[in-house]
Amino acid sequence: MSYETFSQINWSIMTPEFIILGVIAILILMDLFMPKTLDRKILGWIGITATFAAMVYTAAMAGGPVQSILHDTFRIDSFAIAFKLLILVGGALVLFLAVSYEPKDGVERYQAEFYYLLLTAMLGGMLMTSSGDLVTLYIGLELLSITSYILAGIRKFHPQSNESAMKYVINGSISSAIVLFGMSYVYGLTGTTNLLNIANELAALANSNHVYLLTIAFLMIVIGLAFKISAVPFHMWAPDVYQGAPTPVTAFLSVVSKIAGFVIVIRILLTVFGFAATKGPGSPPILYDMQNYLAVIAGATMIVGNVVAIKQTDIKRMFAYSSIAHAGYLIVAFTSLTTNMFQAIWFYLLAYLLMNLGAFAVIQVITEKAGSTKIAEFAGLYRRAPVLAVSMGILLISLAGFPGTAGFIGKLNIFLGTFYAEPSHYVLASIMIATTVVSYFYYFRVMTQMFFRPAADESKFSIPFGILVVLIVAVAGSVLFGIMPNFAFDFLQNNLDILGDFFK
Amino acid sequence: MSQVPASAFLALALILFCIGLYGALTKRNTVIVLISIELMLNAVNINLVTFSKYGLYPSINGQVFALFAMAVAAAEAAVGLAILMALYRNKKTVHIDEMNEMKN
Amino acid sequence: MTFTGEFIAFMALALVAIIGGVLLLNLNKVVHMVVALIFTFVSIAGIYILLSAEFVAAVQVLIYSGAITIIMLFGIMLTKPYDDSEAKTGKWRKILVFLGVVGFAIAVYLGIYNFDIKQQPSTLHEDNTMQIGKALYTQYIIPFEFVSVLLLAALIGAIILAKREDKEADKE
Amino acid sequence: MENAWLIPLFPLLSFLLLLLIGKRMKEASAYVGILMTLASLVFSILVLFERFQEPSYLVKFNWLTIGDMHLTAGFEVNQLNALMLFIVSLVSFLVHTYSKGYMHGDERFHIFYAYLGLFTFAMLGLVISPNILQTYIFWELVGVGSFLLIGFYYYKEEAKAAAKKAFIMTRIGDVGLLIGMILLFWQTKSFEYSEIFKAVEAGSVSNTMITLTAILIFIGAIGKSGQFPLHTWLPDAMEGPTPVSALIHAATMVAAGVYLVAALFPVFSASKTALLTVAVIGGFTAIFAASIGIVQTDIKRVLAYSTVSQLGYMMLALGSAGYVAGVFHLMTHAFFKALLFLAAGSVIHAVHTQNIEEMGGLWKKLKWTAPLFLIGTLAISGVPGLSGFFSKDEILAAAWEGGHPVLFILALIAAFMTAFYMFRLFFMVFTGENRGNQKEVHESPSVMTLPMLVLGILAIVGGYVNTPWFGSFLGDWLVDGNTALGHAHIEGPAWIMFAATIVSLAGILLAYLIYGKRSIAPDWLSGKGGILHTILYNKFYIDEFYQITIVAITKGISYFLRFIDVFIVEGLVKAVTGMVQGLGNIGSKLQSGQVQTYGAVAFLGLAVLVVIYALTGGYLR
Amino acid sequence: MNLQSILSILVFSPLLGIIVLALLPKTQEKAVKAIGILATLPALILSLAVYAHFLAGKNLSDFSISVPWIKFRGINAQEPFFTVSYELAVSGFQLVLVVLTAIVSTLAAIGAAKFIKKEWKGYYMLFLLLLTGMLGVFTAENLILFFIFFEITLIPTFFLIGKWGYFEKEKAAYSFLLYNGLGSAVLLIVIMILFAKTGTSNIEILRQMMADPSGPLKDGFKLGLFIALLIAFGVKLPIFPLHTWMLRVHVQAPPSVVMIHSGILLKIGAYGLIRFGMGIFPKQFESLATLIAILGVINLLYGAFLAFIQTDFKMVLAYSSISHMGIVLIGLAAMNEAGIQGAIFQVVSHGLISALLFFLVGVIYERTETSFIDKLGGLAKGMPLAAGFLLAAAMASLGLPGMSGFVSEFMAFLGLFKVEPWIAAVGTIGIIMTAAYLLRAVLGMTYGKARREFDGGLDLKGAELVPVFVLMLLIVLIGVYPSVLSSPLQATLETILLGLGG
Repeated sequence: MSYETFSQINWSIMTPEFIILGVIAILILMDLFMPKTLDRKILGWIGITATFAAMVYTAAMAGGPVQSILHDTFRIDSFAIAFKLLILVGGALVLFLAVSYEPKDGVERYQAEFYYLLLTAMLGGMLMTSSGDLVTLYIGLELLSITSYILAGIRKFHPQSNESAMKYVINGSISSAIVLFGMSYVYGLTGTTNLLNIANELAALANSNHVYLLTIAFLMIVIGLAFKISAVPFHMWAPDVYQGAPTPVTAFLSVVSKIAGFVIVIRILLTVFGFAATKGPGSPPILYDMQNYLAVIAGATMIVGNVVAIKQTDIKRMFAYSSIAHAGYLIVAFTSLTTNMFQAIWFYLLAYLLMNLGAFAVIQVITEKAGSTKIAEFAGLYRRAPVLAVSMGILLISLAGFPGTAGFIGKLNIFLGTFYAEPSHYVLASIMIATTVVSYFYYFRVMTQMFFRPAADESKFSIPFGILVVLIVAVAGSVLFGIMPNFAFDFLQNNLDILGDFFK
Repeated sequence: MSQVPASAFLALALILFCIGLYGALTKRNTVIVLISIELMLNAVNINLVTFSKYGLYPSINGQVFALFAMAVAAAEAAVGLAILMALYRNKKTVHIDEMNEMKN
Repeated sequence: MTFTGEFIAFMALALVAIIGGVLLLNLNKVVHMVVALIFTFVSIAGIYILLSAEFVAAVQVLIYSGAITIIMLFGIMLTKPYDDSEAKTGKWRKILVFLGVVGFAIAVYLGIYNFDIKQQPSTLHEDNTMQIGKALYTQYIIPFEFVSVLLLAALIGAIILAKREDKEADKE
Repeated sequence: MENAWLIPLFPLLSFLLLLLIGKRMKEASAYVGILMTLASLVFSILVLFERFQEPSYLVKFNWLTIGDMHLTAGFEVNQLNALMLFIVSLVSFLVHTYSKGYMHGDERFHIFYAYLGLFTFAMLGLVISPNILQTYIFWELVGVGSFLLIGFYYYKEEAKAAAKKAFIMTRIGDVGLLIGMILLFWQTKSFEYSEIFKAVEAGSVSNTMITLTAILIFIGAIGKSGQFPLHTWLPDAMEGPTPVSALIHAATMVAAGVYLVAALFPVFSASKTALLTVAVIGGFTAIFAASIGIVQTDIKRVLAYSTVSQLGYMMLALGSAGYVAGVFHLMTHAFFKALLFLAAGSVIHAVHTQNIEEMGGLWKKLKWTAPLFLIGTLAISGVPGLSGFFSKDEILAAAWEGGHPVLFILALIAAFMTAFYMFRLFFMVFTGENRGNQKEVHESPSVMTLPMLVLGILAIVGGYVNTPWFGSFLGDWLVDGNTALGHAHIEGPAWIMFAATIVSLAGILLAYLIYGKRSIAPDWLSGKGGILHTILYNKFYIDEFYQITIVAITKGISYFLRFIDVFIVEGLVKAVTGMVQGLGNIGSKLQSGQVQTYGAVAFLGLAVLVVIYALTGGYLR
Repeated sequence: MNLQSILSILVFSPLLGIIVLALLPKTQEKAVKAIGILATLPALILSLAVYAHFLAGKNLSDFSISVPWIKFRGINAQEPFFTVSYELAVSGFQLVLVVLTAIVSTLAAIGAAKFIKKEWKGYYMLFLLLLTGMLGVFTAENLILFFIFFEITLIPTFFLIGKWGYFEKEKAAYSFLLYNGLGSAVLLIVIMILFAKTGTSNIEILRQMMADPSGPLKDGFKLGLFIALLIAFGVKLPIFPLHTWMLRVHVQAPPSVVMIHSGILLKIGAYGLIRFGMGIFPKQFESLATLIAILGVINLLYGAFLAFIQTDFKMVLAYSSISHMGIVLIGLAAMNEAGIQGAIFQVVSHGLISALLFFLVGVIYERTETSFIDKLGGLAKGMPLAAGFLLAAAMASLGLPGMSGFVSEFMAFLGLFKVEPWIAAVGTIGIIMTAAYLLRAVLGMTYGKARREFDGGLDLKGAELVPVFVLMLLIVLIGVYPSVLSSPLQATLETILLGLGG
């Protein structure tokens, strides 16, 4: 590639990624040259600033045309912008948590690494949002995953952290092998890694043998990616990993990593299998054919997540199951395959991001102070720290999907799609609502602890600045989007024509 | 040109993938588990390379993809081993079934 | 079907690869397993050559022989030689996994056993490395760059996780 | 008559006034009550006299609109109403006055008067209601008044039980009335008496429906008037203060049942079956209650059973198409029974016991009470010349003419029994030796004796408004040419009068022989502890029977339902939650901490899906 | 003032109180209580003003407001958006319930100052939130808005029960939450199906759409939706066998909360059944009328028989509520003016009566620390006023004429006797049983020998008399002059009957 061709490439659309990449490089260098005794927190703040810069730049791109470079290995469409924004917001909030994280068990020595590995993982997620190529997607996925493995195990003197990282890496590698195996068949039937080309090739698929193979590949990809979004059957790692990982990392895994997981799921399934014909051109695509399989996965995910969460005594494990359950709700939205699916998923992820990160902020404060992650540590929180307790209460209400909060609007949106779709997924919706009721059980158990039970220890809390920021954003956002969801909807509708851009 | 059908290569890949999977899910030594996963990834690579030559639309992309996969696999293995070492320092075991501090 | 040289080579390589894999599953000593696996990896490299992917084959040999050596070292270093008695628990899991593997394999095999595509003459073997290089530096430049980021991150991660340090000493 | 609506309002005012400020007024409360009822009485008398000249008067206004149906409320003055207004306000006034003495010193004196006011309001409201719905409303309200007054001595367990019993048993009847009323409404599209009568007359209601509704309404009357089988509450109601018994459980409320049947007489008379039912129930109750009255030893209970019996008599009359006879006896009975109760109250006031076996020889000590009591006794026994004689005669004639010889015989026997037990009571209380240990027995103050005197006079002369000899003034006026109400006067064979006289005199004689002269031993037929005596003394074990049937069944159902509630309904819930928890347990167990299990589950999930696809949807198809 | 904004102010005025309370320090107990009570007044005054407006003969639709609110992404070009509007309005029926809510809430707030012994600040904040929810429920013109308010009532109630209740408060709170959660879950499904299939959630438009036989939904499907609706509101009402949660709440919750709960919250079930069940699915309601009548009778008798053997007066009242809600069902099942009007009357009447009863129980419990019948007894001596009002309230509850209970009971039975005389006849057993269990319980508490020493000053006094008098007055007012209630209802009834007949 000559310099001309190189310079003709519109690299500017990668600016957000470059910002993050550059900051990672800067942080690595700063870490090397800073005296050992100096506090590394400043690095975290730099990271946050960079994330905000990337966020602003990404937002500024909203409303623009679809742009892609290098055979679609990197593309900016509305989908990419919308979900990249989510990842950036999530990443920024996680960084806020991270700078307030009092390092222990080995993290104290690797604080700088902690920050820039988080940024790297986020970078992987960003890359995933704007790639139109299997290879890029895969690399983004692995960039995210591998850094996450490291982050999960970064409390290297803490056996639970080691164990969690080990479990994560083993399950993650198996999943990525399965995904790749599926991708290899997709490649085999199309000879290209470009998603849109794949879609074009597959639209004319008529050979039933090939359809069969492709469908098997579909299942492999779905199950493999289920790992990332912690959906049944690839969900079991989540509780253990969430429990053992440092709390900001758990928050990252449950939010940013999951958003990225949905990004790749939507990207691959919709482009590749949303066009792959089952009986020649014009016949219903494989994705529609396999809707029931997705529905089964969604139903099982919701049931497992919510039902097993009831039994938990550890708050982080409980939130792991809760995040499994929420993944289930999101898959319901995906399964409906209506045009409002994007809006539904995006909004639900936004709501989930706010409420889950807010909850983890509280969890981080409590568990660090108590030195234990038992739910019982929340006892009497209302007495000890009313602000934390009330915030947590609002976030839990949002998680449980009560009106007035973003969680409710998100659920409404999902239901709307589910019922509008023909044929409507009544059973799936019923499972969703029934398991939501089951979820009251465990969300309100935390409430019970916070508000009804006496505290064992009456000492007060000091709330670090970062936590405070996350809490304010989370609570205000949850309530705002619960009452005025149009802020989000209008943004999406006026600036981002996801559906129109997606296949361009 | 060649008498070896594509399906033979694919079948080989499938068999190796299954062996790797079985190993990864049953072996007790974590090192072997990690190696088994490498075997799975190798099987994938065979697939990719096969399709690169014998696919519906042969192209070089398969080989490139395989190279990417290898690079990633190496990184994965490295990280896996590093984590295993950290774990070994704390727990003095590489037996995967003894990593059950967190459950239920 | 005539037995061409390529076919024989394929059969031999495949056999070695599979036997290596099966030995991996059935041997008890870690060292033996690893050695068995080396055979597999090397024969896979041979398969690549059969598939006109010389460069990939070369990389395979480089990476895996290097990597395997290290892994073998780790394996021997970290485990007591004969301490690989199988856990008593998980018998059911084994059976189930075996059944699952068999079912999965059959189902997938149904999809590939007559994947008979009219084999087109390919030009892959001509300047294989250059083709790869071209692809890497035109179409795949972005993933390529990000792989480097990935490797860097993995490197740093591996170092911080594996670095031996004394907890107590650090506190002073 | 335009202002007849004021009549009930005076007592209501008294009620409200006393509730609000009665506590401060102490015993001056009595004056409020007395004044208010006096006002009612005056108005009632005016209305009654006006009624002699003018036609019926009806006012109504919209009370409740249901769609296009308009339920009305209002008031009506016709013959029956006017008469009842007079009786009720009179007795009420007298009782108010009497109570000032009787209740003297009670700490809830004002409450008593308030309750009396409430009751009087309700009773007056009941009798001027122009439609059955309004009747029902006041019907229930009198029940409450009665309930409150029975339970006036709230700290007595017996009073509490009696009040509860009274309310619930009358409510059973009320439900009958309610159903009957509603059915009638849907048949005639109105609650108005006049509309109902029109519809019945026009034959727009089927015969079965008339019979059904009439009997249902009669059930209401049974409950209120203490007819068999809902009679048991009435004797128990004697736990209330005695003036209350006089007012409510003798003169007014219990007669409301009779009044109701009379008011709806055109409906009843349209159905032979309904009339027969009324007659049979009435006749049976008359003799049944009388037989129990023979052996009771509580002065008020004897009077109570007598009341039940006499009400049966009235029902018998109405059932035998003796509209006038029934209403006539209602009136005379109000006078003499109120008199008897008040006199009994005076006795109790004097001796502080109700057990007649602890009395005796009070004739000399109670100079006013005793003769008045005797007047009452004579009147109720049907001794010629007194009011009871005439009304009873009319009833017997009606029964005979109505073609119910059996009922006629029953009525005769009942008359005999009445005379017997009433004089048994009289002799045991007033003659012979004093068997109690009362030191000082004083005659009651004049505030108590004066009302008795008024009633005594009425008990004597009240009958002369309708006699075979001096003309049936009352009957003519009541019927006033309305054929639906039957004849103004029933001309029975002359021997009936003689028979009645003989029967009552025989009763008196027997009582005299046993209890006065003591020439026959009291236990000549069946001594204390004998079977007959025991059965009668225990009131035929009706209460006990109810206890082991209705009460037990109710409780049984309740406990059965509780079983369902606790084990089945709640059990199902527990099962569901248990299932969820169990699933949680299983899921939690599966989460064994073994990372390979996690992978295996994931892979098995994949394998299962793939195999399912292969077997069903895919290539093999 | 702009009439359109009045309803919004009415509904959200309690939130102002929450804000003020939030700023107030916890230690200012008196001020907290005062503001808690005062904050309920704007709603009360405004609701009465609206009522006055109605009495003046003006149109209630003056108050309707509709502003587009949420725009969900639509499905195709014809329907680019699924718009949910912020729509509030009152019809006569709703107005009656709003007034009832405002009154009972103010009185319950007064009661709370007495019954609640700790953390008034939190209590009143939650209480005011609950009030907003309830007012919203009755004024929402839009199913989704309705549902939002409906769920908003759940959370404060959960906390009010769970924090300020008696011994088994947490269990009761959970019971409440899960049952009602399940009920509202079913409700949400119905609402969202309607919304998704028709593109609107406006109640009026839906009513017209459903009446149109060529509408988007098939009859069988509508029947399914209606049954779901019946279950959803059946939990709230509650209908046997979905009632067990309510018993626990009635026994465990603090009296001021039970006043609201029994007085208003249960009525949401009836409101929903009438407004949506009957309003939107009249034909389906008709086809299930017999079943509903039977359910009503079962409720009536089941509650009555079980109330008969309870030892705790609160349990008696709890079962009595079940029993009385049976009458609502009976009235509705009649499907005629009398029945429906009776049902609505019963809704209001029971709201007042049970509020009064629970207030009195609260007072008695506060003084004696028990509500068990056999541990009380002879209360008439120590607390004559309380005992008297208790008796009066019981009389009202058992349907004594002259009080509101009678009018409703009478009309409900009047209605049902026209269509299902046999079922109605069985139901009348309930009237007798009601008298039996109420007298048993009330007389057991107030009459008889006093089981304990009563020191002076136990009786109702001071501010406690306000709720008692107001409630009693209303009960008697409706009983004596029912037109005060029935006249606002006529328009509503006509609409409903039009749906049933046409």
